Amino acid sequence: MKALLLRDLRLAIRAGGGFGLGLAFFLILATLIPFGVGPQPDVLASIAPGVLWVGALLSCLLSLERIFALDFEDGALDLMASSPLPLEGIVAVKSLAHWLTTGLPLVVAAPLLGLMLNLPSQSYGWLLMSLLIGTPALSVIGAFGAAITVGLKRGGLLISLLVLPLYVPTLIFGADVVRRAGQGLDASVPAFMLAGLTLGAVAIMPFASAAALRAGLKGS
Amino acid sequence: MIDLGKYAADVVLAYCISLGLILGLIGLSIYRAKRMKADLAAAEARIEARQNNGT
Amino acid sequence: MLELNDVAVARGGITVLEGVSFHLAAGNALILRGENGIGKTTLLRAIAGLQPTVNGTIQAPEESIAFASHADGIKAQLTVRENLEFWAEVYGNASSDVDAAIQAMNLMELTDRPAAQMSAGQKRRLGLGRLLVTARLIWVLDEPTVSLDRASVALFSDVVRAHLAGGGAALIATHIDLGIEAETLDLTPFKAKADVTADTFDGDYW
Amino acid sequence: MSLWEYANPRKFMALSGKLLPWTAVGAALLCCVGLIWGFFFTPDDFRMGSTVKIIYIHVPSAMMAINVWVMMLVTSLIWLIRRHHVSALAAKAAAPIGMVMTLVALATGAIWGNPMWGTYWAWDPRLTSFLILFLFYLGYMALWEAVEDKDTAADLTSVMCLVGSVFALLSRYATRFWNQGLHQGTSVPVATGERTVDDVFFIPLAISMVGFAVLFVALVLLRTRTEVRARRLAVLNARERMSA
Repeated sequence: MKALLLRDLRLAIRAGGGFGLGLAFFLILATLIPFGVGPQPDVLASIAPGVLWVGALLSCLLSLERIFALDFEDGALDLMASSPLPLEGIVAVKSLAHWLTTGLPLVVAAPLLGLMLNLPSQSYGWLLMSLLIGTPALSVIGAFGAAITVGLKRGGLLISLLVLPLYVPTLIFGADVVRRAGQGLDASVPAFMLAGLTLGAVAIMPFASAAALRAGLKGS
Repeated sequence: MIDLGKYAADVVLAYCISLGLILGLIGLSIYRAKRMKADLAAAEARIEARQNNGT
Repeated sequence: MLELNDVAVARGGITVLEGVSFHLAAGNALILRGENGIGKTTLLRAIAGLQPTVNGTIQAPEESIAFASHADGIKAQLTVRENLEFWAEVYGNASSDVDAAIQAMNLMELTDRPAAQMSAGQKRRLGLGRLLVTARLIWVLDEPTVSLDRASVALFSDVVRAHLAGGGAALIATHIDLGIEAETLDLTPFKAKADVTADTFDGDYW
Repeated sequence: MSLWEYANPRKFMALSGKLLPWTAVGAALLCCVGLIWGFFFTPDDFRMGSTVKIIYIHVPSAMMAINVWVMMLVTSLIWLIRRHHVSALAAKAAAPIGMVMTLVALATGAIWGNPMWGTYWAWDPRLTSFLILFLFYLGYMALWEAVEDKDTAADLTSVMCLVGSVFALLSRYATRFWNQGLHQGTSVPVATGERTVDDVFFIPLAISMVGFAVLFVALVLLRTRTEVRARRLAVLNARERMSA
């Protein structure tokens, strides 16, 4: 299991495409918004939480397909499925690798982009915390979408249609934490909801993803 | 006919859209059913014909 | 060692092979023959556990099958040694096996070269090296000698012979004569007849 | 185990062949009676005026939108556990019906809301959950089309349906948390039983609700029969190609 994680991380770093892609997209999105919405600080401040969270979510979405597609094409997925590693374990490790290479960089970059979007100063802590708690759920749910669409033609298009509705609860609670913090309200309630959601997703989704992979590999 | 008051337009619009969608669904389902039945019959006829002179 | 009786496999919902039965004892190999598309790959995937069978049973000792298909699962960005070490760890074997595998498939001078810069033949040898690293008794190989030159085929045959001598078994789907003394099984008689195939959907249909 | 007998395609086709005419006629009758009675013979509401008449389509379609997904959930579970093809095909047949019902519920909800709330679309928890349900239906149907091998498609869509149901429920409560609702209380709270709608409106409403349910049964039977035939056709064609 550890070997798979190290291998995936090494591949992501060597290939370089991995987390760079997600991060670049997040940066571009955050810079585009003011062009569209206008530079007035108060307008930006009010939409900053939503923009940052939606940006993080879409950046995650972008790199989901790579989780299984590369291993599927060169047959490694078949070999791993017939190896002693349980499929659920493989999916969990791959989601963790995706989180480390894509989720974490987003969490680090978010405050900088928050500055650009004139995010209220007291909500930076909450922003970091909510993203830290929320992005693992995005990776695990996203891995499920990737597992379902592995090997399908036009899988990329399908992944967004399948996964985005699943992201709604995480987005609602995540953005709400930052918005309430900005308005000086108590943000602990949505934060706990977000944490509960993530823990639930991390516990359950690998099994659903493994079932989907098993079905997918069987068909090919 | 009955007087629908000032919201007549909304009510009629709602009914038209809904009935339109539902009848469309029904029509599509019936059309698809008929075509599939015909295609299947044709395929089976082909199989039948091939089996009689084939084997 | 490996026991199949009355196995039927399906591809895309249609049964392609049925009534396949054979026994593969330790120490010998079985070559599967049959024209393309008859279902060799489907059968091998079923034996490797990647695919359920339509009916019939496949008995093999637990955790004893190593599968290798056309796509050999080699990561282009990783070097030969990193690829083999990864698979060694996945199968829970020490890295000493890695050196043995590199020796056996004479990849010594390639160990630190990323797989991307290797020829198809060398990559194939690395794929077969992976088999050695799994230390599994039953090798299930799908066209293992594709894109191998004469010398490499001979090398591969020696490796298989050594594996058989060591008490292992090999089930190989190939068209090339590997020079290994092994029975051959032609799958043509097991081809599912066109009009009576037991497609699980169709069987109880009409 | 008599119930599972009907999962066998041949028996299902025989049974559904007999049932279909009755359910179709029943559905037509009930819907006509319910809608016509509700549309022509009920007074206007003192506050909402004649827009209350939209209730006869909005409530039944909203109810069906949710029930169809529950039906798909059950059939998906049956497919995953007992591998009955008809059950998976029934789920595939039901999806478009559910999607149309959700669409109707959204359209009538928006139009009905317009005079009251001043806008066609209000980000109200209930309307938003229906929008999310609509997206789930789209994803489900798109997944069926995207997979070539129908057995794999049945597996993938069943897993998708299970996961989708969990997240639909989560979204239901998340949206309520996220924005206080403009939607009025449930007009026919089946759970609590008391009615916020007085009798003169309730009877035609009940009839149309039953009418929509029977309409769904008729449609899903028709569409499942088509799916069974389509699957049989695909098998025949594949076999022809194989033996040619």
